[in-house]
Amino acid sequence: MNDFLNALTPDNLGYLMQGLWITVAVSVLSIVVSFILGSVIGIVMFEKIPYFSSLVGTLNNIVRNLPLLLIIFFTYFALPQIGIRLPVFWSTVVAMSFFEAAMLSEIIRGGLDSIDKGQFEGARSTGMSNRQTMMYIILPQAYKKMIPPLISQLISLVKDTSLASGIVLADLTFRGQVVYAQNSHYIVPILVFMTFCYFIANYLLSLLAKRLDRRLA
Amino acid sequence: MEKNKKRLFGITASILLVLILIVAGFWAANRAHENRMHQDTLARVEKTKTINWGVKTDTKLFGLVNTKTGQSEGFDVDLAKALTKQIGKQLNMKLTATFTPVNASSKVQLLKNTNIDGVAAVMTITKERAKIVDFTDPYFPAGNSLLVKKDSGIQSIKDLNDPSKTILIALGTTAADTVKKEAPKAKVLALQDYASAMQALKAGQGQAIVTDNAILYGLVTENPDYHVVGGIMGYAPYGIAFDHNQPGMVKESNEALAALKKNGTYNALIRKWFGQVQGLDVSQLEVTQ
Amino acid sequence: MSMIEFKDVEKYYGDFHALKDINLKIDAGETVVLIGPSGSGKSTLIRTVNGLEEIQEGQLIVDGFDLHDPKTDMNKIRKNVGMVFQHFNLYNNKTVIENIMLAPRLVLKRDEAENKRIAMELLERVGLADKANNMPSALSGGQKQRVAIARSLAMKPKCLLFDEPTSALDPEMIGDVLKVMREIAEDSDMTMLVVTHEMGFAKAVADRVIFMADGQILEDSSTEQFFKDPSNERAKKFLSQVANH
Amino acid sequence: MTIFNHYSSLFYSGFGYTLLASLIALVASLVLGTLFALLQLSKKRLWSGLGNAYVQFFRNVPLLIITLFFYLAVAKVIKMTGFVAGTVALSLYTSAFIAESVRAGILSIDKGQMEGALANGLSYGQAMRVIVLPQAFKVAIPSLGNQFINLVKNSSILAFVGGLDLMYQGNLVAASSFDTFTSYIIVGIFYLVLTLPLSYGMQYLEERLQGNR
Repeated sequence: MNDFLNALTPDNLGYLMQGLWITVAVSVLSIVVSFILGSVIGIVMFEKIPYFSSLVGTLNNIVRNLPLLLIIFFTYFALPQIGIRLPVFWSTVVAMSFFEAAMLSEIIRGGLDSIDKGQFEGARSTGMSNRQTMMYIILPQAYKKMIPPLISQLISLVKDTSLASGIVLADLTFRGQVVYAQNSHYIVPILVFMTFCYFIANYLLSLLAKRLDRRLA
Repeated sequence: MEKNKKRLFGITASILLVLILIVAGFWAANRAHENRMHQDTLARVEKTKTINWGVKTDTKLFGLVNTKTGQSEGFDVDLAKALTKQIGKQLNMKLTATFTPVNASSKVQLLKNTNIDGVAAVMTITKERAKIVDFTDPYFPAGNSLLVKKDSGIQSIKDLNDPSKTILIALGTTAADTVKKEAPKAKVLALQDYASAMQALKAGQGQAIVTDNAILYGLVTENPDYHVVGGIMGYAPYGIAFDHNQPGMVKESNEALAALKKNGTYNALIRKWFGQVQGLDVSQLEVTQ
Repeated sequence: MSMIEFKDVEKYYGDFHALKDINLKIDAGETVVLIGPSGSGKSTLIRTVNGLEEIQEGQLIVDGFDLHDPKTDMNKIRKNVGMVFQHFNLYNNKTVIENIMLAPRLVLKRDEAENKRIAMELLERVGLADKANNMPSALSGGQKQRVAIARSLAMKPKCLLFDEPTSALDPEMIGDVLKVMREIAEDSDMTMLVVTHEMGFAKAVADRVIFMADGQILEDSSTEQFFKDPSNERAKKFLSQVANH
Repeated sequence: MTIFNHYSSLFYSGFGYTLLASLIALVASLVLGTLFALLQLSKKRLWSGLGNAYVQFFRNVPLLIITLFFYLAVAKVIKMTGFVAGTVALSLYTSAFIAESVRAGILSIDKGQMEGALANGLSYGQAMRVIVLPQAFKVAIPSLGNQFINLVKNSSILAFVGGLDLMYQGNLVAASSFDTFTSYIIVGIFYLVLTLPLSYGMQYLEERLQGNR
């Protein structure tokens, strides 16, 4: 108990909370970028354009099947070798957006696939173009269905941000490691505290997902 | 009709994408080649009027983050600040020191990638490393020692030269070479950082940590059941590192370091950071004129 | 000796009062038909008998065991009380003969050769010996229900419960199933409790008819009495409606 | 390619450890996941609460934190290497996701299957084991497959605790060769050797199962 009090001084606590803020910022930025990118890829895969869709699908599959940790390290350590030099924060956002876009595109394609084909036929029969059908009929329905899986993807993002501590992103996990470098007695208190922070953040998100799920069902 | 159009679009887009990928590949390979070519650190420093130093965040006495300020503090950090000021004086301009946190495995990568200008992060000068980076003159007289449990009976690294023994080191340090030379039969386990290595030692995953004496003294301050043995294996002092082939930067830094040693700043910093460490004779570290 | 006895039984689903003050006694060997409008609690009542639904108050004694007593081992009772469902509930992952042989093998530890012999006998009895190695998904509804009956019989139960066994079937399938049920009622001394809308079957086979509505038993009389002149008004109305169809 | 030739033994040994950790965690998380799925579905409040708490906990906490916890805290009490700590953490973490898949599978099986088996005289355990679970696993195959792919990818967490896996060796090679670009691409190819066949196999299975329906 004493270790807890010693480890969680106001200074340490403030330092850790700033880390949580960075974790949240990276997560939110990444989900926005990956959502846009993932939508484009998802629609391309859904449209079944000859050759192009399967090519994009294959590239997408390659990214999806790599560990995120590898992509993070690659972006930060390897890309500068070809002159793409990003600060650690943006490097993390880029790596996570890239990876999550590949994950999200599958969700988006699945959401589009789940829309009844009758919706297309109905819209096309009233004279709407393919693009209009997509924009006004299909996508709104599909996005509504996708909100819960999107939130669970956001939860993954919040958790996965911790991997960027490996490239010294000053997120919650990294800052926790810094604090217990002061004294090894702080290891357990700090790990417990970090667990608590992540759990609360993600649990709230998962409750939100459940609620939206119920409301949309 | 529409089907044919879609098909045509698909083929065109696919060819385009493949072309883009190929071009990007060649461009990347080309850029990688170009990027290996020389970039003058001193010129960059003069242009930006800052020196961006890579420092540790988790190493007591050398670079440990103060959670109040969020900045690393320690001998390395203070010395880097003093050097920046001194180099500025030499160049007749006001230089600012900025700091980027690095860990053992990222410091050289970041230097090579020019994310940072110099590394002041408990980095030992070795021949191997000197092929890849440029070192200044030594700024701290370090060498590898052993950290073992007080009741373990281990006195020197020779006691560990046995396949049943495991020696713990931190990733990207020189300890690997020392162990290879002094105890080739022992198993080696490399950990991400010193805190993990200490934990591994406590958990009995290995019998000893081999790393720089200065760091081991930092570990001893909070772990009184452990002590440092085995003397100093090889004089392996720390140096400030710059990217390869930077004679200008190295020359300025060496001049600055000599000046700091001469005007007493260096000794003041030594006393500030190592005066309190038990079992360490500070006068050994101080420079005498 | 009574096989099934309800004493002041009450059952709730949350706030909904599903069974109200049920008192009912069924003797061993009796065939009892339970009728009533949908939502009257017939299915709930029959499902309480082998513990698929718990009761909240009162006593329910089946084969000498008190089901409301938490110490009672439900598995022991279910060994002796079989059930046939509206939707058959055949094991989708097992062949027809495996459906029949599984419980005797696992629960009764019946000898494998004996088990197979009995299973084939039962399949012949329900007229499906040629389907022994099919998967349930390859059978028609009526065939599935006959397999389900054979599956229940394989355990040699003392008592067999039927929960609307023909209401999910196409009309032309119903006859085969009812025929099998009638044969069981006639040539064994098994206790049968049947929830059904088949008045013809009730008239021909039942010893007693019980009429339920709104979770209550409103009439409990001999078959002859019930169909000639039920004492309860709602039962009368129900009978006339069913007869009109 | 010279990098690969020069360090090939490191890559191969890393690949071996990644494979080993994945296989151990696969078996352990499948067993644990099924167990906790059953707990979640228990009628007893205490058991289902326990099951839910376990699943919610591990789903909402980063794998890295769990790994560090085992490596830095639990290892103080029970001695274990980074490889063991990482594999244990990986198993527990994955088991929460598998529990969700299995639970969804069980719930998708018609209630009548359980009732039929109970009325037929089988005990709850027998009915679950012989009738419900085999059907539930079949339904859960696509989502289980995804969890296994995630498991292989997540095994890279071992690199943080000296777990000797592919990622760990990749970092070592990148740090000593300074051709980070090539080193990480080689590591990526090794991971794809494991995950891509799994991924395409799952797609194939999923399409076939959908075709059957």
